[in-house]
Amino acid sequence: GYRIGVSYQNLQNEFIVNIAKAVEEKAKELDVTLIESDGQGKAEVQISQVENFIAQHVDAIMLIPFDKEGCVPAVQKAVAAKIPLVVFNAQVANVELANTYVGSDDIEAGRIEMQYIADLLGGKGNIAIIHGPNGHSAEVQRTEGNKEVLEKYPDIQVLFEQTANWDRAQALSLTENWLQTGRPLNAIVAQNDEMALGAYKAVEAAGKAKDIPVIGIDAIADALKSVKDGKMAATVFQDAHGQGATAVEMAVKILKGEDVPKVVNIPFKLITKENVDSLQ
Amino acid sequence: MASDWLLEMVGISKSFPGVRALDDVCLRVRAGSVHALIGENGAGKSTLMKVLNGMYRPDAGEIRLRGEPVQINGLKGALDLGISMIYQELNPIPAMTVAENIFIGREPVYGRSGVVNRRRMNADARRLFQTLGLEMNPSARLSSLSVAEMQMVEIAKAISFDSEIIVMDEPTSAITDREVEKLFEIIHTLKAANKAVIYISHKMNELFRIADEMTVMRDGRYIDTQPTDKLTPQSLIAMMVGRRIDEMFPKEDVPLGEVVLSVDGLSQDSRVRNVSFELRRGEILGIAGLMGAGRTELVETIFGIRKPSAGRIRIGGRPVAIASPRDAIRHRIALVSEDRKLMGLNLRASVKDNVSLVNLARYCNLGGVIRARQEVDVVRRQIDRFKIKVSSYRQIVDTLSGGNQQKVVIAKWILADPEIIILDEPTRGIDVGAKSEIHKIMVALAREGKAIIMISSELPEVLGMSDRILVMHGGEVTGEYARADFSQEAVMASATGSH
Amino acid sequence: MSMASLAGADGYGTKVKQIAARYGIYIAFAVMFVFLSLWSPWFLTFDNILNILRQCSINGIIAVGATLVIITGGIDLSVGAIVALAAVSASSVAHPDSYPVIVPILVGLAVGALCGGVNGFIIAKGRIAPFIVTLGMMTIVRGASLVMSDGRPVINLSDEYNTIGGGYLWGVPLPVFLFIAVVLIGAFLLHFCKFGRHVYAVGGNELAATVSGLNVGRVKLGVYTLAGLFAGFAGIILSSRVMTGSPAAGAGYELDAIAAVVIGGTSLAGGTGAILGTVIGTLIIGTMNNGLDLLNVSSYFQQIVKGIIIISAVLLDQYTKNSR
Amino acid sequence: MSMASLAGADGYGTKVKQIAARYGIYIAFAVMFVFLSLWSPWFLTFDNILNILRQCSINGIIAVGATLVIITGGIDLSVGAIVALAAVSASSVAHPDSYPVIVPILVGLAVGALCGGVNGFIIAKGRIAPFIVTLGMMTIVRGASLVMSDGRPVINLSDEYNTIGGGYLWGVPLPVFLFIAVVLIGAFLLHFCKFGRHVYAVGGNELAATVSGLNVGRVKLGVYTLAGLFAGFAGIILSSRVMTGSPAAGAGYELDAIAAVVIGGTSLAGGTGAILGTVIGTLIIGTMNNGLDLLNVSSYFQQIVKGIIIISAVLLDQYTKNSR
Ligand SMILES: Nc1ncnc2c1ncn2[C@@H]1O[C@H](COP(=O)(O)OP(=O)(O)OP(=O)(O)O)[C@@H](O)[C@H]1O
Ligand SMILES: Nc1ncnc2c1ncn2[C@@H]1O[C@H](COP(=O)(O)OP(=O)(O)OP(=O)(O)O)[C@@H](O)[C@H]1O
Ligand SMILES: [Mg+2]
Ligand SMILES: [Mg+2]
Repeated sequence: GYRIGVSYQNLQNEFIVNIAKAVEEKAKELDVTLIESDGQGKAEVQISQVENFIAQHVDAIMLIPFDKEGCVPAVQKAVAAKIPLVVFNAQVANVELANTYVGSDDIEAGRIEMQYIADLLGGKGNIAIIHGPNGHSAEVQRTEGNKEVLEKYPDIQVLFEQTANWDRAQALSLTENWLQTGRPLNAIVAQNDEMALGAYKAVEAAGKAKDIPVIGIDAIADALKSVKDGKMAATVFQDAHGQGATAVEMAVKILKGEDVPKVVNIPFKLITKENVDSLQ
Repeated sequence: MASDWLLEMVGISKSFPGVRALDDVCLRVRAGSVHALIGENGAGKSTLMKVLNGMYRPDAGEIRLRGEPVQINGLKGALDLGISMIYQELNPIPAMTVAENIFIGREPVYGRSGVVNRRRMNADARRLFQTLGLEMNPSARLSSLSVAEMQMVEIAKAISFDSEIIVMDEPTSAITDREVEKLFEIIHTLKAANKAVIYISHKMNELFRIADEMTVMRDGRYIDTQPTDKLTPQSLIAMMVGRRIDEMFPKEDVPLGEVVLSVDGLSQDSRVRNVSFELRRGEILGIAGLMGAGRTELVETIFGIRKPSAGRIRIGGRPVAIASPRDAIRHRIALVSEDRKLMGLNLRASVKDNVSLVNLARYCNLGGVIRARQEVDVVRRQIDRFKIKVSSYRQIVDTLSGGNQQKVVIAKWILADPEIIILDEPTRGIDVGAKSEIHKIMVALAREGKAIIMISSELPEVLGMSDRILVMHGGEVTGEYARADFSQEAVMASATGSH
Repeated sequence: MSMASLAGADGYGTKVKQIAARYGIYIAFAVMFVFLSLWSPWFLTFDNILNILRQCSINGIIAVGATLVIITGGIDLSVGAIVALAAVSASSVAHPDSYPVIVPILVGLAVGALCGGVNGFIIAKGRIAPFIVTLGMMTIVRGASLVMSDGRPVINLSDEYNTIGGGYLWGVPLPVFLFIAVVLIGAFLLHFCKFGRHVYAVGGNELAATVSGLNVGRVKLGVYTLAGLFAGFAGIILSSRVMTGSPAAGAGYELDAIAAVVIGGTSLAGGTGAILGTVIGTLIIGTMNNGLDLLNVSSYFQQIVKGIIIISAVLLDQYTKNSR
Repeated sequence: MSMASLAGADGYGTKVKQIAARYGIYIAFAVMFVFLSLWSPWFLTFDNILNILRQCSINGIIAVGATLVIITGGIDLSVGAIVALAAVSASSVAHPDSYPVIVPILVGLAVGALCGGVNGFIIAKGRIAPFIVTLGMMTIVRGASLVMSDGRPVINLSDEYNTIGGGYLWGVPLPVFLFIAVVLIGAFLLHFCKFGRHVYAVGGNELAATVSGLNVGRVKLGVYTLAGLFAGFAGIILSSRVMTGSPAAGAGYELDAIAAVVIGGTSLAGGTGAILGTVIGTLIIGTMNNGLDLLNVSSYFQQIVKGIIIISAVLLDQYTKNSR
C-alpha cells in the first residue's frame, strides 16, 4: 500500500480527533499506511512535520493546517519536494498549490452562526461573542465571518466580546460574570461548541435559558445532544467523517494517477432542533 | 580639619523591629592601630560594623573619615572609601575558584575588552597568598575547601582590597592556632602600613596580644574605650558582662561509667583513616588537630552524614549500622555541627521551630498535632538556660547575632536528650560569659552520665575541659593523652604529625 | 481556647502574624475591591461575591496544595494535567445509573494522589529538580488523560455527580464550601501539625533538616501527594461543574496556582509562607478576573492589565515589607 | 593556544571539564541516537540531521538566553510571549518594498531586548521573584502583541525577510548557522568575559556577590536583556520561517527552553551550568521530537514518552554524577 503522512493541527481538539478517526478507518480500508503527527496547534511544528515526512519519502502528505498563514511554507515544501498534497478541513493561504482541498472555510462557519442569530433576533438586539484563543487562525477566521454578517445589521449591538480559549470552564465563568451585570443580552455567539456549552450552563443557572439563545460551532456530540434537548439553540455542523474519509480517498486517487477536483466542498451546515435527528 | 582619628563613628543608632540593636554608640579608631571591639553576644558589634560598611543605614549618627563626615552609599560605597570587612558569617561562592572568589567584580581583563585574563587573575591570587604567607591553590573550588580554608580565603580577599580600614568580625572563630599566627603576622604588616584594623573576637588571649585599644559594648550601648595596657582580662570581662566570671574551665572529675560508644577502624575515603577509640559515660573526650585534620569528617561519619568506607561502630557494646542522621538520633547521638548555617539551623524559621525540631514528636499527640503550649514552655526554658538573647521565641533565627545562633543549635541538640553528645567547635563565636556557662552545662551533662565528644581548635579549651584528648593529623589519630599527661607541647607535636 | 492564647501560644499565631505583617497584600486587595465597587455597580452584590468565590474555588484548592509544595522549596507544574486526568477518570465512572457518586469521587482523588505520589517519589528518590520532574509529569499525565479518553471529552454524567460543582447549600455554591474545607485542612496540617513543621524545615534548610533526623524524602512525598490529591479534587469539581470530563481541562492551572501562592507572600525559595496568604492571593486573582469581565475591558487589554496587576501587587507587598 | 593550555588556564576549560564530567547526559544522547539510527531507516540521513538541527535552532537560541538567566538563579517565563511580540513587530515592517531587511531585524531585536530589559529592571529594582515578574510579563507581552497586530497574523512579508528562517547556505538551513552563532556568543560571554563570571557569582551566592561590591542589579538587568534579545531573534527567525508574524506564536516555548537548559545540567538553583550542556539538552529534545515522529508513535503516547525521556535523561545524569 501507500505510505501517507498526515499532520493534524491539534489532536487535543475533539473535532480533529473525530476527523483522525475517519482518516484512520478509511486508510485501513484502502490499505494505506499512515504516519500521523500532531501539530500541537503550532504552524512551525507542522512545517517541521512536513519536513520530516519529506525526509521519510512518504508517497503523499495530508495536512490540516492550524494556521492559514503560518502553514504556507509547509505547502511550499511539499510541493517543492514533488510530493502530492491534500489539504483538508481548514484553509491555508496558498491552498491553490495543493493537489486538492477537501472541506470548507472557517469564515463560512462564522457567517452561518451569526446569520442564524441575526435572523432569530430579527436583526435587532444585544449579543455577546465568545472568541477562541486570540490570534489563532480559526478564531481569526470565525471572527471575520461573524463580523461580516454583523455589518449588515447595524441594530445588533455587541455588548460583550472576550476570549475563553475554546474552554468550557472559562466560557462558563465569563458568562456568569457578564450575567452579573444585568445588562440585557439577547443571544450569545460562541466560536465553538465547548464554549457554547459553558455559556449555556451559566445562562441556564441564571434562569435565562429561554431568553438568551446560545450557538456554537463544530457539532460535537455533547452539543448535538444539547440542541436535541432544546437547550442550545443551534450549532454549525462540519462533517468530520466525510472530510477525513474523502481526503484519504483523494490522496489515493492522486497516487493512482487519477484526476481529482481542485476543491471538494464539504460545506458547513446549520443544525437546529428541527434537523438534528438527521445526523444520528 | 586634621584629626587624630582615622575613623570616628559618633552617636550611631540602629533599630530592627522589636530590638534596639545600637543606641548612641561611638567608636574612634587611629590609623596604624588595632582596635578591638568587644561585647557579649548580641551586644551589637556586628551591627555597628555593618553600618560602617554600608550594609545598614543608621537611624541616627555620623561617620567621619579623617575628620570629614562621609555618607556611605552601600557596600560598594564603603569599599570605594577604603573600608573592607571580613564577615562573621562565611560568604563563599561554592562553585567558583579561590581566585574568582577573591577578585569577583575586579577581575583582570585583557586591555579594555571585558575578557577575563584568567592567567593573571590566578597569578595575582598566588602573589597575594605569597605576601600573606598562605599556601593555597588559586584554582581550587571553594566547595572543596574546609571551613577554615574558606575563612582564610575571606581574609585574603578583604586584604586584597588594600583598604585603609579593615574590619575583622571574629576571623579566628573557625581556624586553628597555626592560622591564627599567620593572621597576626598579616595584621602586623597592615599596622606597619598605617592601616587600621577593627578586630572583633571573644578570645581574650588574642585580644591582649594584638589590640592597641579596646572598645566595649553592652546591650547595644557604648561602655568605654581603653588602651590595652590599662586593662586586664578580669577587668575587661567585668566591663563586658557587668559581673565577674569565676572560672573559665569549670571541669569536674566525674567517675567514668561503662563504654557507650566504641569506634573500631573507622575510615572515610582518605579523609578519615583507621580511627579507633572508646567513649565512656561521664567522659568528655577532646579531639584536637589542625585545620584539615579530618576531625569534622570523623564525627560526621559517626553521625551518618558521611558514608564510612571501613570500620565498625558499637553503641552500648552492640554493633550498629548508622546510615543516616536519623539512625544516629535513634541511637541517642547528637551532633552540634561545625557550620551552623549549613547544617545546624533553619535560618528562615523562628527560634522555637528550630529548638524543638529534633524531638517534635514528643510535643505532639498521637495524631501528630503539636501541643503548642507545652512546646512553647519547653523552648522558653531552653532560651533561659542558655541565655539566648531574643526579643521573643518567635524571632527568626536569621536575625539573631552569631553567638546567639550558636546557642540555639546547642539548645536544640541538648533538648533532644541524647546519651552521646558530639560538639564540633561548640563555643565558636560565643562570648566569654556564655562560654563558661556552656562549659558548666557540659560538666553537668557528664555528671548525669552522658558521654561527650568535643572538637575544638582552641587548645586551652580542649586542655581545660577534656578527660582525655585524641589528636588527629591527616585523618589519623596521632596521639592520645589522659588528663594527667596533658601538655600543650605534646598535643601540638601530635597535631602537626611530628612524632 | 481564647483567641489570645491561640495567637500567643503556638505556631499558628506566628504564621498569622507573619502574614498579617505583610499588609501590602491587604492594601492591594482592598484597593482593588474598593475600586471595583465604585466603578462597577454590579460588583458589590451578594450574588457577585458568591460568583467570585465559586470561580476562585478551583484555583484556590489547587493553590493550597501548591503552597505546601512551594514551602518545601519545590514547585509542581503537573497539577493542571492532573486536573484533567482526574476529571477524565472520575467522569468515566460517573455516568447515570452506573456507580454511586462516591465512586467517581474516590477514583478522582486516588488518581490525583497517585500522580502526586509519583512526582514525590521521583523527586525524593532521584534527587532531581522538582521543576523538571513535574514538567515531565505534566506531559505524561496529559498524554495519559488523552489516551484514557481517546482524545474526546467524557460526557453524560449523573446528576448527583454534577451537583458537586454545580449544586448549592443554603444558597451558597457547593464549591465554595469545598474550597473552605480544603483551606482548613491545609492550614491545620501546615500550622498545627508536626508534618507542617517539617514542611517548613525542609524548605528552610534541607541539609539541616536531614541532620536533625527528619525523613526529608517522606516529607516531600507527602507534599506532592497532597498537591496531587487536591488537584484531583479540583478535577472532580471542574468536570462536575462543566458536566464533562475533558482531557484538555486544566491547561495552565499550575501557573495560576503558583501566582496565587506567590502573590500571597509565600517565597519560591521555600521555608516561609502560609495558607492564609494563598487565600488572599487566590481572591486577588479571582476578583481581578471577575472585575475585568464586569468592566468589559477588551480582551487584549485584559491580558496586559492582569499582568500589571499581578506584578504591582507583589511589588507593593515587597515595598511595604521593606519600608519598615 | 593548545588544547591543554586552554583547559588548564581558564574558566572555559574548567566549565568544559565540569560539563564533560556529566557524562550521563552524553550517554542519554548517544543511546537515543544509536537507537533511532537502528530503528528508523530515515533517521540517520543527511537531510534528516539538517532537519533536526533546523528544528532545534529556535529553541536552542532561546535556551542560550535561558541558560544565562538560570545560572543567576532566575527564570524567564516571558520568552515565549516575547517571541510573539518580536515576530509581530518585525513582520509589520517587513512587507515587500517597504524597508531594507535590516530594519525588521533591528526592530525585532530591539523589541526583544526592551521586554527583557523591563523584566531585568523590575527584578533588580523591585527585588521580587523572577518567576512572578516574568509570569506577569508573559501575559503583558502577549497582550501587547495582540493589541499591536489587532489579533491577526501579519502577512505578506518580503522574500529577503523570509530567507532568514527559510534560506540555505551551502545546502545548510540558515537558522542552523544563526543557532551556532548565538551559541558562540553565549559561550564567549559566559565563559570568557567578566560578565560571565559575575553571572556565576550572582547565582552562586548573591550576598557574597553583593558584599564584594558587585553591581548585582546590573548583572540581572544584563541577563534578562540578553534573554529577551535572543527571544526576539528567535521571533524573527520563527516569523520568517512561517512567513507570518503571529501574535499567538511561541506559546510554551519558555518551558521547552528551560527543559533544554536543565537537561543540559544547569541547575535551577543557580551558580552552575554551561552553554555546551544547553546545546546537548536542545539536541536531545529536538532529536526526541524528530525520532518519535519518524517512528510514528501515536500522538498521545508521544506525550507520555517525551515526559518519560525528559525525566529519565535527568535521572541518568544525576545517577552517573553521584555514582563517582
Ligand atoms: N536584621 C535584624 N533584625 C532584627 N534584629 C536584628 C537584626 N540584625 C541584628 N539584630 C539584633 O541586633 C542585636 C545585635 O546583633 P549583632 O549581630 O550586632 O551582635 P554581636 O555583638 O555581633 O553578637 P555576636 O558576638 O553574637 O556576634 C541582636 O539582638 C540581634 O538579634
Ligand atoms: N566535600 C569535600 N570534598 C573534598 N574535600 C573535602 C570535602 N570535605 C572535606 N574535605 C577535605 O577533607 C579534609 C579534612 O576536612 P576538615 O578541614 O573539615 O577537617 P577538620 O579536622 O575538622 O578541620 P577543621 O578544623 O577545619 O574543622 C580537608 O582537607 C578538606 O579539604
Ligand atoms: Mg556578631
Ligand atoms: Mg572541623
